[in-house]
Amino acid sequence: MLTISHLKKRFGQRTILEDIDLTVHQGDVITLIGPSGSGKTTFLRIITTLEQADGGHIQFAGIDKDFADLTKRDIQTIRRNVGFVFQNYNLFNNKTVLQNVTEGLIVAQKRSKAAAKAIAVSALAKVGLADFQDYYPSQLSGGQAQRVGIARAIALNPKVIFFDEPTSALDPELVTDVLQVMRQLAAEGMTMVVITHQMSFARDVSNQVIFMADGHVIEKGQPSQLFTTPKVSRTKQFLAEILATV
Amino acid sequence: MLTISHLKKRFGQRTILEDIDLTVHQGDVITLIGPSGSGKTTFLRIITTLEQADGGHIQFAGIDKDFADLTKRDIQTIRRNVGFVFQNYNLFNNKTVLQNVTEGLIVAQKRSKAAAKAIAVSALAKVGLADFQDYYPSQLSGGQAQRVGIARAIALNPKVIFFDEPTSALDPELVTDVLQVMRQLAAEGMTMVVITHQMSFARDVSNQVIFMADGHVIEKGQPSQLFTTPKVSRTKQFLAEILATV
Amino acid sequence: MSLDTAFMGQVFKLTLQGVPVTLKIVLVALIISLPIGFLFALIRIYQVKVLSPLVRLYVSFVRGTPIIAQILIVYSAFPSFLAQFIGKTAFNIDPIIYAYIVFALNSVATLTEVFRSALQTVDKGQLEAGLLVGMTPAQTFLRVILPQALISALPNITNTTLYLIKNSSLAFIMSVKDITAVAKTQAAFSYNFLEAYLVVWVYYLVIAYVAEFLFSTLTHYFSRYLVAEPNKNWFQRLFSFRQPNTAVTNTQAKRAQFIAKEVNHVNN
Amino acid sequence: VTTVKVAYATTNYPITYQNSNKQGDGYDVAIMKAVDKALPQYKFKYTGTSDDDVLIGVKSGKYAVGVKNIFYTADRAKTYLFPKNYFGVSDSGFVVRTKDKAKYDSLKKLTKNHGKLVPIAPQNGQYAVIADYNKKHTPKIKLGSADTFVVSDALKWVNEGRYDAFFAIKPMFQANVEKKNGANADLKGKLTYVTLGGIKTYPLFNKDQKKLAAAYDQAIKKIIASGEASKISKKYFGQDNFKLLNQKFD
Amino acid sequence: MKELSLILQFVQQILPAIWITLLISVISIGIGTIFGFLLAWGKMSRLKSVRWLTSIYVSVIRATPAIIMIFIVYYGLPFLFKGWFHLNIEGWQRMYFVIIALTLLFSAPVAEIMRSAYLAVPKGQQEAGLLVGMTKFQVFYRILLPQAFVIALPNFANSVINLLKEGALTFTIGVVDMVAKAQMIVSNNSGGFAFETYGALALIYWVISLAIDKFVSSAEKAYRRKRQTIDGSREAV
Ligand SMILES: Nc1ncnc2c1ncn2[C@@H]1O[C@H](COP(=O)(O)OP(=O)(O)OP(=O)(O)O)[C@@H](O)[C@H]1O
Ligand SMILES: Nc1ncnc2c1ncn2[C@@H]1O[C@H](COP(=O)(O)OP(=O)(O)OP(=O)(O)O)[C@@H](O)[C@H]1O
Ligand SMILES: [Mg+2]
Ligand SMILES: [Mg+2]
Repeated sequence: MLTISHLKKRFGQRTILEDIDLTVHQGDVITLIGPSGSGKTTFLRIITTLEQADGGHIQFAGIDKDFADLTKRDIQTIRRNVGFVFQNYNLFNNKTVLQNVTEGLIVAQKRSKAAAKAIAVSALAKVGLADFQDYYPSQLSGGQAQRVGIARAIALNPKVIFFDEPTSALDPELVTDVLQVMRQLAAEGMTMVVITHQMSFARDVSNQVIFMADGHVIEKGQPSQLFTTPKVSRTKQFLAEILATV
Repeated sequence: MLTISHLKKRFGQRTILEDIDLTVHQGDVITLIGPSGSGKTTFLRIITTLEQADGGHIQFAGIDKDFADLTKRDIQTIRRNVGFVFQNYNLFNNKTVLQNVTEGLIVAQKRSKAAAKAIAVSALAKVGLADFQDYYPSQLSGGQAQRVGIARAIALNPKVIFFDEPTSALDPELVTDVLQVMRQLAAEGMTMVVITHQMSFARDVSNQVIFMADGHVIEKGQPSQLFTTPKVSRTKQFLAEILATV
Repeated sequence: MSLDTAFMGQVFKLTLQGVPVTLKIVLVALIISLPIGFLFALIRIYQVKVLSPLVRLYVSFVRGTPIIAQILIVYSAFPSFLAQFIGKTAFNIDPIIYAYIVFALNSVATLTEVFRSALQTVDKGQLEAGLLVGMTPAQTFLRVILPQALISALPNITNTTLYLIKNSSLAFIMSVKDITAVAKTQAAFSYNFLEAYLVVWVYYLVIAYVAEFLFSTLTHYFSRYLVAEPNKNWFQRLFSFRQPNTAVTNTQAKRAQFIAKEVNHVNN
Repeated sequence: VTTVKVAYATTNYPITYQNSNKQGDGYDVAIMKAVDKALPQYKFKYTGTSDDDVLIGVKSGKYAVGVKNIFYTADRAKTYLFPKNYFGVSDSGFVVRTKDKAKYDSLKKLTKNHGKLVPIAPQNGQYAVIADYNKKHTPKIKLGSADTFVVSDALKWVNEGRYDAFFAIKPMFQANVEKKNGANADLKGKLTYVTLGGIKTYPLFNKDQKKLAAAYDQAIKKIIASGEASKISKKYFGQDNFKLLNQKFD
Repeated sequence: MKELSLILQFVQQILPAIWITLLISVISIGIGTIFGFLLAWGKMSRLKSVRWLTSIYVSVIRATPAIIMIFIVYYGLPFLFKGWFHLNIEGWQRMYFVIIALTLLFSAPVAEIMRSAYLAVPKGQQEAGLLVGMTKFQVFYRILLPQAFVIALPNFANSVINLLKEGALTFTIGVVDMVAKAQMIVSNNSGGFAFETYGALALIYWVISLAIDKFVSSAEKAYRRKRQTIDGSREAV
């Protein structure tokens, strides 16, 4: 459904991503793990067109082109078919919870206000925030804000949702709620690509784990395999470090 | 060395802290844990005079008074005898790493520039940042920034250092460095009061754990006792939740 | 020295007819210059090729030169130039049109700078989030970025507007009869200029106060999402003096925190 | 000896202005200097400033006397003390296109032929002259006002037909159009100045300066009678404006 | 060509007056900044009465046209001084009155600029300063001010350029700055060559404001170098 190949990215002189491939099938839940600075965020930002690639190919939503050849139209198509949940939520500060969710439906998808509202209400109910429609983002706790971010993404009914460390800005207590929502989404068959440091989530929910370091995919595999018997020593070392800080 | 009793704090109508007591002895490492919004931050901010109390008594650095009776002079005395490490570092943006550390020494403690620099250099060496003297805060990673925050606090040689979730703004990989520095400080006999969600730190390093919820101290005790056999069900529940999210 | 109060009363009444003219100049100049200033600010921020240096040149020139020199170009020279093409009809253009042009040109320059600094206070994430719910950049700017930028822009827009109100008296050079013009004309017969100026002052104070009030109401409107403070009605606000807005400080601190985090993020 | 503060406007060349030595100069100033000489009990001290400040300053008493090519009106006499005797004459007239000279060479003809008059700054004397004419005559001249503006533009405007007549003083026309290096020397021949007549000009006294005004009245009479004033007029205006008073102003 | 040489000639004539313009501006900006600073402080005061007074002051001054301000100061001030202090200041050089008027005019918008800049500095900076033992003033002076300064800079530059151009005010009471000089040149040419004269004036002002722009943008850049990442040093980290 989504295939990326030979993706390359440089910032100035530094190569951040080198020849990365990714294949996502319908219903996949893929987790990306790796040390800070390994290029995970940049990777997702390129797929979702927030950042330009320096080379590579994308196959998605009827598009089958090199990144360099993407037209404005293609870019718009990609944007309309992905959802993105940001690490620091990025809710529209000047819109209420409800408006945050309906905004894309009304403006981008040209739905009627009533239809948009119906969709938004059910999306908010799904993340347990039916009662918060008229709150502004500044009045929400981190966990609530992130769940609104998720509702905003799922309301658009995208082909795939990308999550960039959706829980890392949250107090530990609030993490549970958000993970709970994500688990449920996965169970419902939503296609997801998730950057996370929550190994429990990677282990329990995803069907593929990709370990990145220094702009390369070092190892990928099923979680049961990768967590218990990593093949590469770099992976082993990383997992040990993560587990030590609990 | 530091005794707080019957501390009370209201924000508007809401009571945030209700009759809190705390005794800190020389060399203690006390960890404060508890759910979000339970008043931990507010508690530390009151002790360090960043916030005003609505009642209670403090005994510290020769002062033995109700909070209401603190004079400007007392407040200054308290401030000069505590160190504080902020959750989001709060390094002086317009000063280099070295200047961040020497600032208090020169301006508040009236040391000579040379003396201040010598102290600062050794404090920075202690946190492993001897080579970063001339960097500005924006050029540091989170873990480095937080270690500068710690160096800034210890350079002042305070009677006690307060930490407000010193690692919660950090990526997991960076947490290790900061905790390492804190462990070392504890080992050297520094008196510390630490709000944290890192149960491993609370368990391994502190000699007393205080569990707060809803503005009350629910339970306190040695970590070995509190983590393994909590007496109150609220504590049990909290610990279970925290451990589940790993 | 005693003031001729009878004269002041008379001028006060007559000057009323200058009020709509002054207001027209201010409003038209603002209506033209606000969107253009916003656009120019975007051009500067995104360093659009060719246009960006042009905007920069424009701003420095217009901001840096006395208005009188600009009037000389627009009002004295331009119609004569125009007349070479369209004949004498060029001279029948209502001079207030030239006033609109001069003051709009001026405000565009200041507002470009105002918006430029204000836009930079909005988190980049807001734009990205807008794009990734499928909105076009233009839609995102209009619906998400602008309303947020306005909060920090409005105090400076207020400053600009107050300058504009005061400077609009220069329109009299172009024979436009604004408040100052009417008062000065009255004073010319009796040479009671001091009285005339005092009357003018009262008008400016009132107009400026109304402007300040409107802008502070707008500020409150656009920052409603920042605070959960009890809403004051318009009457309460009319007679209250703005308090130090700690709520704004807190959100700004929060935002700074995010930015700091992000910067560190990039650093790692 | 009493020191008297005399204010003059610095931008009314050649009537009141500041010369290259930064001293007050011009016809009005020269006359006041002659008056000063004739009055040993007074010593005049000159201050150059803006038109506005001359008027407000004299009214408030900051300056005792002000000069800036001032014409008499009844309204002004309520606020200020006008002396009995004038001290100069202003050669006022229209600048018109040479080819249309016949159509606009008097106030009456201007109205009759629907000529457009360049707007006048209300604080200038000419404004009151036209306003006064309009009070007494119909049909009226369309009198537009605008803040002090630039003469050479007005000349261009008349030449282009944007306006038909420009109410001005003769020395201005001479300096700009007739002089060899004048700013608008290119319009020489195309434009013509027609004198409408002479208007009396006065110094303006603060209301409390009755004694000074009386002393002035004595002195000025002699200065005019002796022909000294005519000489000064020739120096600054290139002609004896006092002769214009024999001519009817219309 | 002829025009160009005329403009240059006028530049030469106007230029000596630049010292008056600069002298007046620099002093007014200096004092006005301090004054604006106190006002900003007053507007954030805990005392309602102080807030109230400063707000009224700022509102009134911001709405006062330059010409009215100069008359109030020039005619009103001696009056007040005589009444209150029995001091005759009528003999003061007119320059002093210009400076007072400009200082007042400058202080009000600057107060607003400073207030908003101050509020934009994160609160944590102050708290961190207090907890290394600095007094409130020390924290303000050493930590908050330098940071607020950079935030305020672009808007501050706006106000400075506006002040420089307030020549109309200066000239109203006969102090000859560049604008006044230009007007007098036009007058002494019987109104001729206005285009060239004001062109020369505009040119001089443009150069000054370009210099100010340059200063502002290099100050911003220097600060950005501190605040944000230097690409080279990122590698080092
Ligand atoms: N706009 C940019 N300009 C220059 N370098 C950048 C930029 N964005 C990211 N980088 C660099 O690219 C590298 C990868 O960054 P990225 O944010 O993708 O890492 P990450 O794996 O998401 O790390 P983290 O776990 O900390 O979020 C880092 O070294 C970073 O410094
Ligand atoms: N300035 C303030 N005004 C009003 N209420 C406040 C203020 N600061 C804190 N509170 C409230 O006081 C309560 C305690 O906050 P505090 O920050 O002390 O909690 P905490 O235990 O540190 O939580 P966390 O783990 O999220 O940091 C919260 O409900 C918060 O909303
Ligand atoms: Mg990342
Ligand atoms: Mg806290």
